[in-house]
Amino acid sequence: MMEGLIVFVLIGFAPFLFVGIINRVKAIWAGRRGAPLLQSLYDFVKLMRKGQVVSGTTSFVFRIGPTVYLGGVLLAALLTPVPGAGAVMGFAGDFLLFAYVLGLGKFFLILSAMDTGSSFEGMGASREATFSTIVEPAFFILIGSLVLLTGHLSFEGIFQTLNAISGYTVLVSSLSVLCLFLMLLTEGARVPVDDPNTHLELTMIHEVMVLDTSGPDLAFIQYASALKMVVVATLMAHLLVPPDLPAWASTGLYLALLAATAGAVGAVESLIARLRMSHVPQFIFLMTALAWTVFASVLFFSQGDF
Amino acid sequence: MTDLLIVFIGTSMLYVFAASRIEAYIKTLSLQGLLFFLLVLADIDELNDVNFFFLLFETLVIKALVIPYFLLRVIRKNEIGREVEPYLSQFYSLLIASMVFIAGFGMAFWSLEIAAGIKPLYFGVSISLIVSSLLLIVIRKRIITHILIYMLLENGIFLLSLSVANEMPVMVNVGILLDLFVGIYLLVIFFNKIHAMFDGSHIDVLTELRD
Amino acid sequence: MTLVLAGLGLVFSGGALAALAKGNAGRLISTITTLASFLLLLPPIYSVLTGGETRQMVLQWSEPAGMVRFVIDPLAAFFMFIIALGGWLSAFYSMDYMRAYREDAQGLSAYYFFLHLLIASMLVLVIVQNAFVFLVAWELMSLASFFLVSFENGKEEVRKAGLYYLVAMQAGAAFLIAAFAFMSFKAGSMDFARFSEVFHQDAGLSLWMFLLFFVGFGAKAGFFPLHTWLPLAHPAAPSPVSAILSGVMIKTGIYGLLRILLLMGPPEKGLAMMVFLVSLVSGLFGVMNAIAQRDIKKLLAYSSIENIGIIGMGIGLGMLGQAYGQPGLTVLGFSGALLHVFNHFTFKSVLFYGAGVVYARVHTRNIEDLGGLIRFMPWTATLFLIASLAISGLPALNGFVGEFALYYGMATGLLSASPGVILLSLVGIAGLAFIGVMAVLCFTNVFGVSFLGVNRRPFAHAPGEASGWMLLPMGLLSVLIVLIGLYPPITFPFLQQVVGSLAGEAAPALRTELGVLYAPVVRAIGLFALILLGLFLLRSWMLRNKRIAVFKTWDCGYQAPGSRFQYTASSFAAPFLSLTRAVLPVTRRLLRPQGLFPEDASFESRPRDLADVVLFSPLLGLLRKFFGLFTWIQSGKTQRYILYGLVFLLLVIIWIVGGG
Amino acid sequence: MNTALLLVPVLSALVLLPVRRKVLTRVLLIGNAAFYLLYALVPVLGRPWPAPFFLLNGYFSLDDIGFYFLLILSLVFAASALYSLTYFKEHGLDSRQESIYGAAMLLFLAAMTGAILSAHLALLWVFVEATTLTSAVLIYFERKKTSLEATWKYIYICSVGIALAFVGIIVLSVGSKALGSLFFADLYTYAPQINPFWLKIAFAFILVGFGTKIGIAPMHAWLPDAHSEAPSPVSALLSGTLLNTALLALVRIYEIMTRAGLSSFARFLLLLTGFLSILVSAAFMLRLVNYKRMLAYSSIENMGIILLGIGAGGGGIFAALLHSAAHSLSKASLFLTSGNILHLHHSKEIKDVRGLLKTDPRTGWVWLISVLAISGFPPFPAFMSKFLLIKAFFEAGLSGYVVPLFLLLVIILAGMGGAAFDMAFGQPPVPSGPPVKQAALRYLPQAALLLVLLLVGVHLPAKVLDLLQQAALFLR
Repeated sequence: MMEGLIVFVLIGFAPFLFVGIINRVKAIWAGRRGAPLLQSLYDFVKLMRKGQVVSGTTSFVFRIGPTVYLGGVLLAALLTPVPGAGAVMGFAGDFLLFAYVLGLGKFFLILSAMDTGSSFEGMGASREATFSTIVEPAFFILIGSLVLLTGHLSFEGIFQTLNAISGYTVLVSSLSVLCLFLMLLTEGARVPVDDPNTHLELTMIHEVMVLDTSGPDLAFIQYASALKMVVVATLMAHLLVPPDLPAWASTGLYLALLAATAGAVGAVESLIARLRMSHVPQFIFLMTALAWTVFASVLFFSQGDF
Repeated sequence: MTDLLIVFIGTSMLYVFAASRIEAYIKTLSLQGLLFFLLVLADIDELNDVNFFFLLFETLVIKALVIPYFLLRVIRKNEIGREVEPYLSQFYSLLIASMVFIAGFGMAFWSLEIAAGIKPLYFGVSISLIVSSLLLIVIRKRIITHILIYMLLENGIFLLSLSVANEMPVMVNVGILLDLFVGIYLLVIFFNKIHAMFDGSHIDVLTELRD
Repeated sequence: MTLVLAGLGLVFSGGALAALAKGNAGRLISTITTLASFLLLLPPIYSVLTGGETRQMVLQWSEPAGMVRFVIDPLAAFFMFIIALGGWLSAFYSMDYMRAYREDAQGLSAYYFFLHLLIASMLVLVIVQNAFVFLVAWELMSLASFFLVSFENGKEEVRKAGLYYLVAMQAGAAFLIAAFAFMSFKAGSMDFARFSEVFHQDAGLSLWMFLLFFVGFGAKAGFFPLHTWLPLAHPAAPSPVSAILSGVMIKTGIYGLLRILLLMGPPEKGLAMMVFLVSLVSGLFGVMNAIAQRDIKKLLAYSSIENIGIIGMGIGLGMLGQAYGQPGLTVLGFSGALLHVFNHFTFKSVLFYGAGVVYARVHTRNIEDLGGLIRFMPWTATLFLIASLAISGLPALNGFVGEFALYYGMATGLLSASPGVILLSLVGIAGLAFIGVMAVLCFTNVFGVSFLGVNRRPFAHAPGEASGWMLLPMGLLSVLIVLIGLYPPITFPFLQQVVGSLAGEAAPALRTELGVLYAPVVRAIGLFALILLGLFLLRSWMLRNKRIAVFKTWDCGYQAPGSRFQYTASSFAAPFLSLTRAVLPVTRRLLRPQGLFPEDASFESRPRDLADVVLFSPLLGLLRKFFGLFTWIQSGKTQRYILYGLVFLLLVIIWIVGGG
Repeated sequence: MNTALLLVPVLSALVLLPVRRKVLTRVLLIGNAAFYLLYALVPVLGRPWPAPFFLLNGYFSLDDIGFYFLLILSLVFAASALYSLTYFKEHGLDSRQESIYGAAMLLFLAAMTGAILSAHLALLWVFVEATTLTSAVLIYFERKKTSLEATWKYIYICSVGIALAFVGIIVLSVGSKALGSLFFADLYTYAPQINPFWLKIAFAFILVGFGTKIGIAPMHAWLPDAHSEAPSPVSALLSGTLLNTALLALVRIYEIMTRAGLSSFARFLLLLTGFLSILVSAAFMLRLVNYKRMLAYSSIENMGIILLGIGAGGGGIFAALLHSAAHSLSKASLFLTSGNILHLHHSKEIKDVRGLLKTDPRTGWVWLISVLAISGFPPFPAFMSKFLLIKAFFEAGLSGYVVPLFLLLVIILAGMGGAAFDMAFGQPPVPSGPPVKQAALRYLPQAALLLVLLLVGVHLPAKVLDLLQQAALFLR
């Protein structure tokens, strides 16, 4: 019961806070005071209250797209275990469903972008689709190697046993964390992959896909993207939280890590410039490379005798 | 005596190589026929009478008289004079022919050694006849010449069969002769038509059909 | 068994009748007979699949066939179901689709005759247990499908495609004939039962035989690099035929492999790995090429290669399980493969039917010329969307169900002891994930470009919605897609026997195992449905009595946007293709704009098939060169002709004298 | 009765030549065909076929293999004779031409029958040569320049070849001097006593000689010309029966070799020539412009296949015999149909013929089905024979040959199929009106042949199977 409550609170607020922290860090870095932490929550509420302007060319796909997108992310969130609280649903092979519901959401996001018949949104959709073709395999390689390492087929099992195994796994965990961080930047459409507050459509990826979305739909999408980041960040945090802490401690540590991640994102955003579009694939490919490294080290570890 | 005849037959072949007038070939043909006749008369004894007389008839009448006369009429009708320049020049072909002829004698001696119950000289010469006529077929260009050479080939084979002296049943001989005769007849007919239809009776006019 | 015979007879005679009938009668007859035979076949199929005793019939036929056994075991029944259903649906779909060709009465007669012949021969070939009859059925199947592919034989390219198809099929069949001939020689009988004895006697034999069979059946199924006929044949054929080719016929290759496995027993480790890797490559290659295509049916053909690859991965996984003695792998692998066989049949048929509707209404297969069709044919679009989601393996639809089993199998493979399996499993997982996302890219592209946005070229006439004749098959299959997707366990009772027969001792646990495996998935999917429902309610509640203004698309301040401004399929795929250029040869023709006021500038790119570019075209070129060497033979010169014989004679004599 | 086989055609020809009446020609042609058909079919349809008989103190005999080829001969001849009637009408021949044609056909038939029946080696030779002479007249029948050229090449090359075969026979008699007889019966019984060296030489000569008639590479070069230039019904006979007859002659000699224990030597030569033939036809199949020549090359290929079967031995012989029937009937049907096509399009060029199915559906379908039949698709027997051939290869340990063989066969299918389908499918060159419908006799013979093939292919009747096995027993 308690766990469930925690999870729901998290899902409810963490995204807004996460984005808030990122923006605050950026602001401070830039010497500004910045918007209130929960600014994005206010935006969310405002957008939910608004009506809509829809393009005449669109069909029902455009209308259901954002909702399905959010739904996918929500289910993914429910599948993600929270340190100390666990997952609402966890089962052998849950990471498959996790990845695939995110994929489903992406599918509809892309379609609703194309539904407007705008060249910009088509461009964004194409980029989104292309980049995810690199992210997805890397994620599976990563989880696969963790499965190999821990011998468990569910997030929960993996994270329960992971840190318990030996100090050696610190290497694996840290590599994985780095890997997931790249995933976070890519999936969350942050610098250096994408710049959420650019003003030139031609350089956008995620933002340009939602040019025609407005009202609740836009709220859904923004919230979903934020939640997605939180979910990935949760996985990262889970790799670092030792399993044998008492629940409250691990949850607390987890929240701290979450904040830290947000801060890191903000820092990256303030320090690094956005990459040239043609260089983005290489950057994302780093993730694949890291994942393979993880696998190699794990394989070596599990087959230690040769 | 018989050996002399056979050598004559062989040399007549050389003459064909040397000569280039068609009529000369035909004369050679009938000469060979005559020689065969004498050969049969002089040498072949272990045949039964029917076959014997049949052979005499075949050599004298068909080979020496009828066919040569027939062919002579043809070339007279189509006024064909001489063989055109062959693929292989007279000189070299003669050279090769004589080699073949000598090789034939070699065959004869060899067959003497293996003693396969064949008449050595007949065998050797007939082989040389066959080979040299095949050679002629390949190098000569006139269609009529091909007919004549076909006859020479048949003569060679005839001599070969004599060398074995393994008697064929009469009806088989009749059949063979019939085939030969009809063959020549048809060849000539078609030759006439070719002569009428195509310009010139040169074998290379017949290269329409190819892939 | 009598039912089965009746069904077979009905299909065949139905074809003959339909061919003889005049006007619309033929189409009706075909629809009815195929449906009737499907219904006739259902009871035996059902009983066998759910554990009833296998039906058998023995027939004494003339030499060289000898004793012919017709056996309906679970494997046969499974494929029979697909064949019969697919056959009926295609016939039904043809009711309306083929009306467009009714001037060509003769062509239609041939069409129906061969359609039924195709169905009948496929049915025979899955139940027959006799090598010779199997080959006969196999060849008849190729022949019938050849005639169907070259239905529109007035067109040059269709004839070329048809010939290419026939020749490719014969080349494949050659391997089968060789293999079966050798087996029948070894076994001294044409009966499969004897074959399996021979297989079990020596393993080295079964290794080579399996390679032969793999090539033979692989050519039919369309494994890389033997797939080159698919992208030619499918676009050439009428859509119902493409559907049956892609949904059903290429599966006979899979059937053949499984049948051989069944006869051979546990395979060599190397073979298992080979099958797995070849399939993986096929999957990747197929979907990559699919992304590059503009012709919607060519695209679907390549995606068939991809799905055959996925199925093959399942088979390879099962074989790995057998080879390494890991029942878990075996069960999951074969279940995944079979599930995907059926699922691919469902959504690929829907997609081809949809493409058929588009072609029938807009008369083009080039998606660049389409767009905005969803407003003209909402039902077709929706069903097409469902199938696209399913084929991308996305959850809550049946595509995910099969792939989940595969993923899970490979994940368990990670836990195995041998490094080989571990490595393969991880490569497999990564590969399957890659295939999955590429499929997403591919099908968002094809659906988005052709059905969403606005039409890029003006349509000759406003395209209407598909008729009921066309919608019903699509709808029926879509229901299956959703049903299986939402509640996978309904398939298990039918899967149990088949997988059991393949997996051997691992069978009994199977059903419960799958049940345990999928129960939480079902729950999660249920939860997902609830979430979506909630969100939709929330959204509509929020939007209640709010103003929804309809305006033009955001044009970034540009005042005169035209429909040609939309992102094209090529540009959508471009960023991805630029990454995979190495394996996707493309011929580009660019006419640069010249001068201040360029007259005309154009750019066109045509994707080419790697296997064709690096393998088959060069081979054919070599062959032509080689045969070019023979042209001098037929020079027309009499003397030469004689010379050949003489030279040959001379050589032989020399050989003899030399003591040969 | 059996004597009649030879005498009837000869006599009717001799009657026909002086008495030049159209009616008589047709009556005699059909009559002979019917007589042969009856003679050959009655035993197959029930009564046991006549015991091997001898006539003219043993110069002629009819054994099982002979009977089998006689069966094929009578079937094809019947078809071709029937078709000839429409051929007469199509070309508006006068009574003289018709009677010449008829007489030549009948003599040709007699010559082939003689070759099949001969029990004596030299006699066999006589008849094989006779087939050349009689058929030459028919090949030239259309009196075109090209046909004249083809005829000349045919008659001259074959005569020279046959002459070589005779040399072979003499050499053989040298080897079997002690035996002093050229009756096959004696040759078989005393084969082991024949001097192997001479026997080999003899076989070489005879292979080249009769091989020229069979049309196997490298002695095949005349065949495409002759078969493509002859009138279609004659082409059917040449391809469907003459090749077989020469083949039977070779088979009879080959049997001597096997009995003399020289089979490995002979088999090598057969396999070699067989492969060469298939290779050559494959090489030209891809670049042909003339569909009758295409059919001719396919004949070369099929003869090659048959030789391979015989060379493989064992089950291969059965396969070879079956294939010879399959080839004869389907090839005859193809050549007859090519007559229809020629009549429709007045061109032998593949590129001029399109859309047969539209211009004349019956012709189109017959053409298509015959092509499928000869390309070895089930349910036609050629498929059976190919399968058995491959099996025989494995039995004989010739597995290495299987791959190249299949490669070549596929190439040939590509070439022939490509051409044939282009002709049958597609749009007619000239937009034609309603489909043409030619005289029934221009479809029926082919249909009948295909029907026979179909029956044999779907379910090999016990009687035919028995006959085939008996015939195959001839070569152990």
